[in-house]
Amino acid sequence: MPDGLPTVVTIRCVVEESPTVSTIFFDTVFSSKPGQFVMVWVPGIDEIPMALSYPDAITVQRVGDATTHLASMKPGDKLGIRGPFGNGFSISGKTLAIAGGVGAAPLLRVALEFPDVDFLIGARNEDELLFFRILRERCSVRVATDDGSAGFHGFVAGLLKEMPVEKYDTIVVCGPEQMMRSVLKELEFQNSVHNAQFSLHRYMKCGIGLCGSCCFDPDGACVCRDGPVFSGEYLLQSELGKYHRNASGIKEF
Amino acid sequence: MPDGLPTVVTIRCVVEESPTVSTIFFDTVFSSKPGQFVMVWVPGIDEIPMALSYPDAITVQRVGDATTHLASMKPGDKLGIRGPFGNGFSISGKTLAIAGGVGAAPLLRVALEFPDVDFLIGARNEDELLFFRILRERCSVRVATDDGSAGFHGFVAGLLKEMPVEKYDTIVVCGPEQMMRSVLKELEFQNSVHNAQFSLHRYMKCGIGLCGSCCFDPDGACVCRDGPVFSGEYLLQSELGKYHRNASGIKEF
Amino acid sequence: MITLKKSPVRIGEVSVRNHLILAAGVLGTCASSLLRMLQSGAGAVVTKSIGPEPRPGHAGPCLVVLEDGILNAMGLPNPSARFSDELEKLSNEPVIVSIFGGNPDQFAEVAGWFANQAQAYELNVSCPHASGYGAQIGTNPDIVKACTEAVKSQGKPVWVKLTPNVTDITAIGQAAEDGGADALVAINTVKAMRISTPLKRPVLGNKFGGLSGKAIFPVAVRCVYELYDACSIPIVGCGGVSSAEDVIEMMMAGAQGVEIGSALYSNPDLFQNICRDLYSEEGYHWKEIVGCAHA
Amino acid sequence: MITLKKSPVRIGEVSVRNHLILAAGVLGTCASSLLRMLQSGAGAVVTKSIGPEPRPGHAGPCLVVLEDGILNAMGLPNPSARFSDELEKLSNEPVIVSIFGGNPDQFAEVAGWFANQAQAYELNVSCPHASGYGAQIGTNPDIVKACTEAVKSQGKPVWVKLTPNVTDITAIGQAAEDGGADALVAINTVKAMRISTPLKRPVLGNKFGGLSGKAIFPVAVRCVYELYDACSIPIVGCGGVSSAEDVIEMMMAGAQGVEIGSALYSNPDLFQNICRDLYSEEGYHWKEIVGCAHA
Ligand SMILES: Cc1cc2nc3c(=O)[nH]c(=O)nc-3n(C[C@H](O)[C@H](O)[C@H](O)COP(=O)(O)OP(=O)(O)OC[C@H]3O[C@@H](n4cnc5c(N)ncnc54)[C@H](O)[C@@H]3O)c2cc1C
Ligand SMILES: Cc1cc2nc3c(=O)[nH]c(=O)nc-3n(C[C@H](O)[C@H](O)[C@H](O)COP(=O)(O)OP(=O)(O)OC[C@H]3O[C@@H](n4cnc5c(N)ncnc54)[C@H](O)[C@@H]3O)c2cc1C
Ligand SMILES: Cc1cc2nc3c(=O)[nH]c(=O)nc-3n(C[C@H](O)[C@H](O)[C@H](O)COP(=O)(O)O)c2cc1C
Ligand SMILES: Cc1cc2nc3c(=O)[nH]c(=O)nc-3n(C[C@H](O)[C@H](O)[C@H](O)COP(=O)(O)O)c2cc1C
Ligand code: FES
Ligand code: FES
Repeated sequence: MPDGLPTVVTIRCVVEESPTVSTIFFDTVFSSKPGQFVMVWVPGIDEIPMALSYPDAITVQRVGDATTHLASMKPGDKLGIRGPFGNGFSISGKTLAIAGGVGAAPLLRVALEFPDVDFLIGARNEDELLFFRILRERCSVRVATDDGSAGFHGFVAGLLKEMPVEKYDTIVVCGPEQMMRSVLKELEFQNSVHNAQFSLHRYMKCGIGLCGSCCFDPDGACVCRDGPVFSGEYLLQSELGKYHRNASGIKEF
Repeated sequence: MPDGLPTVVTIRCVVEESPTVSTIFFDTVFSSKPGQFVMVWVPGIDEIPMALSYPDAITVQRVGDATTHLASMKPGDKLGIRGPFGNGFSISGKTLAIAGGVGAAPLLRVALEFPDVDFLIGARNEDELLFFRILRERCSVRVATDDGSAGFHGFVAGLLKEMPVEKYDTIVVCGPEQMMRSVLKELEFQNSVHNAQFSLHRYMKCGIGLCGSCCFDPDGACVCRDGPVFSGEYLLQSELGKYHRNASGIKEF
Repeated sequence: MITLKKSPVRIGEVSVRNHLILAAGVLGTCASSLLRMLQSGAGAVVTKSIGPEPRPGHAGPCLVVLEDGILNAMGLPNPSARFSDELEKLSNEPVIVSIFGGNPDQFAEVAGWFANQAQAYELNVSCPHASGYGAQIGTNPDIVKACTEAVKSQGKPVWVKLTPNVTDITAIGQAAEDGGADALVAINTVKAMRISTPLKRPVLGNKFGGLSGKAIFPVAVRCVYELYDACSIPIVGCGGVSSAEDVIEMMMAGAQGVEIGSALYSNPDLFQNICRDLYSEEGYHWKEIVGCAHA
Repeated sequence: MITLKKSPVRIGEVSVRNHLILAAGVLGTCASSLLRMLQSGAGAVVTKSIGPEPRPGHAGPCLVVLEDGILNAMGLPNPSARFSDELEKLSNEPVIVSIFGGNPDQFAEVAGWFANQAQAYELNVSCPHASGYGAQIGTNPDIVKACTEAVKSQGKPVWVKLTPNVTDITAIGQAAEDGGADALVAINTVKAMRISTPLKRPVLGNKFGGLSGKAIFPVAVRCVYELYDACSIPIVGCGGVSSAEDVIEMMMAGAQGVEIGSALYSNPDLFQNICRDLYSEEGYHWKEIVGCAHA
């Protein structure tokens, strides 16, 4: 395509990762860093932000209209892709990846593309554990489930309590807002916030830092452009886990 | 300036070359080939095509509104310049330059910038001879005047009759339409048309090959873009010396 | 890329050789340059707009090249009736004569001069920088209808070229359709201005001019899309087309063909190049593409 | 390059810190992002347009970046009355609240919510892609006048932001002036569309959108120039401004200041950068520049 119109990709295959999550592979590889995201246009429905879980795939949790349509698409169907956008993770040295739910999507590539990674995955239950088999081949994986059906019984932040967090040069985190808040707290407690990077979710419309729908307090950073990855230190004084703004820009707590 | 708006130049000095012709020097050098031209915007009046007689100057004959205004401008005054446009001359080897009247303007640089050039200048009378002193320093110059007040008495094409034209690798010509037609005829007679290049004048508005006001028969070449320099061979079958189109596009014979 | 199968094309009652037409006013004053465009691949050509009197056009500068477009105010220079001499050389070629006038009678008069030479007329009721003509007429639906009727009565196909500089282009399109137009051409240039800051004055001799080229392509696509919904005669897309992709996009918006002007500046062989990219054996039939983005 | 002397500036009854203002709808939904723009050098900021009800905006895609511009149809997402919580954090800052409504009463109602927080109101009668609002109102001089009067009666400066998608922008400018406007802002986006050819459908969720950025700068300069001739209240130029040269050009056309939106995409530090280039000790007084291209 000339200029910045969405790149149209054809779906090659759809892999069910869990009862609510599928990975959708395209016929196009996007040169990108782990942690970068794309705006995925589901024709006739909407356009939504999604991490690239592989350079040629997204991993989608069904939560509403667009994600449900996405998950029901078939090989040969077409999507529009804008991006990759955002900054992505900066990874060096011994790395700990901490994923909650579909937050595993941007972190999978960290394990696949970097040499020295340990992985913590949290999920509601064993069925919802994402990428467990793939990760197990690549690195040491520890698991937490809310209902105890696999691994540690409890939240993933709980796992951290018993771990030597200070030995990691880089800690990358993605998951639900409250999970990230607890991890942030725990890392602060263990004096490891300075090594931590969190990938945030905020309501996004443009993806390029213009429309202001993803702006983040206190300093008005654009999660789409200045993020979605922010340092733990930056987040300590932020709105993370306290509130976010919805599509209208109204704060939700 | 961003994009293609006219470059604004300040006049450094104005040199009177003859009673009707002045050279106007700018504070800006335009990287260009001899034979290329610029569109000169005389603010509030009009924009007209002019050869670059030096990389930083034009040589203007007063014939109407814009040229008269131009000639009356003073150091410090400003002009807008679009271009350089057009193809310019391709010069190699022993070169003969044949100028009639203000047609000397694009040819002066041939003498100044190339090593092995002989020059013929034609003018109405001695006073109207252009660049004679400068040229004399650089190359062998022969002169023809309509009234015989200097050099050969007659048209510059007449001078050619007595010259060994075949010894030149390149022959470049610029002058009034009828003069160029006679030179073309004479060169054809002497079997030297294949070495000759003529710089043409046609009514020009855009200078870039879009508006069509300078189009040239039989093949619709744009004098502004495909020219203004054309080969003698190309011109043999052309409208040269027969007719041209005025500002409205009406043929004048 | 989506391609088209090459097949005979008729647009707005005119047989054209392919979907690409030279836009009015670009290399359109001489038979020789019009022929050159046909030889280099144009499917048809529209002439410079011809009016009731010869005009030398506005004082210069008449045109400046911008980063992403062209700004011009030629001022409708034209040889008037004498243009029929030029057209003598183009008999049997797909030539559409662009005409303008200040009222329906003038339109009819000018059209009459070319009765034996034009395959069709294109009414310029859309030039944004000639007082008394063009858009000054083309913003009034009643006058557009009357001018269309006046020319249409001469029995040849009439295309009406619209200005985007109106609140509602569909009202003008419908007026042309009501007047009997065989096709709508959208769009003429977008009214615009640039100023030379060092000279502290507008850069065009006429101050105001019309913007063409890439910058206006999204405006042209929008106008074609709106007209396709509102009118039922064929539409010819014009404005910023510079590639085969652009042609397909215009056609999906609803155009049966396109006119191309400014892009010839960057590439004088554009018609040829677009033809090469646009047509293929395996291509779609054009009817499958025209308007398909309205589904 | 022509530069300006830095001096206190008042535009349309609002004290601004310099001639550069953040345009409505760009990074304008949070106090924090507005503050960030002020800190990075904006002389004032206009908020996202606020309307009578919260709106989530159109389905996506809402925005695509083109080679020479931005095409958007956000659909006026806004938190409505709740926005006054955000503005709490911006007291004493030069904040202009952009508002929209479907009729004069709604304009007045929305304005009322921000009576203690707005330095001025900017009336969005110009957004080209929200049905019942924006340009659907702003193309009718009588409604524009009535909306202006309704807000003006609240005793604060009122700026009216105009759409270029009209036959005659000066008629709308004059209506705003008649309604008591303190300044005109020209222009909002130009109505446009792009189609995704592989998907055979318009690329925006809303199909139609507005073109902004470099592509529309010549259109914006033209509108400012026309308004300067036709109206006597101050004008704020908007549309494609991306450099100090552009600011000077807008001012020469007749603008007392400019608003900047799309260009922040290529350069988030643009305000700072333009300030550095635009102001100098030896610069002109802005009064010498504003409108000087009309001489
Ligand atoms: C940078 C980033 C990366 C993401 N990566 C992934 C991923 O890899 N996998 C995944 O499953 N999900 C990811 N998400 C979340 C995903 O974008 C939302 O789940 C999706 O937009 C929901 O759309 P919907 O129409 O299905 O649901 P809706 O019914 O529209 O909304 C459900 C909830 O999703 C959120 N949401 C809706 N639209 C948006 C939007 N435009 N921007 C942000 N949030 C929205 C809202 O909180 C909303 O309440 C990511 C979000 C961001 C910001
Ligand atoms: C490529 C080129 C290079 C030229 N170089 C020189 C030069 O170096 N020195 C010089 O003195 N003259 C040069 N001329 C001719 C010069 O452009 C005209 O003399 C000038 O345009 C006259 O303008 P005016 O307003 O003074 O006269 P007007 O009264 O407008 O016209 C006088 C005559 O000049 C010609 N003319 C007018 N406007 C134009 C135009 N836009 N384009 C072409 N011809 C026009 C017409 O034949 C007209 O009859 C050149 C022309 C061309 C095409
Ligand atoms: C130099 C120039 C001259 C033009 N002259 C005319 C004209 O005489 N009549 C007309 O209807 N349109 C005229 N136009 C407008 C074009 O035909 C076309 O509508 C416009 O340029 C948009 O198409 P483009 O972007 O492909 O150039 C002219 C445009 C240019 C650039
Ligand atoms: C993403 C985006 C959102 C916009 N939202 C609004 C808005 O809410 N209200 C408004 O009056 N204009 C809005 N506009 C228009 C801009 O304020 C501005 O008029 C236009 O973009 C032209 O300026 P620019 O080229 O500097 O961006 C928006 C523009 C963009 C790109
Ligand atoms: S999504 Fe528009 S600024 Fe981030
Ligand atoms: S001057 Fe316009 S085509 Fe040559």
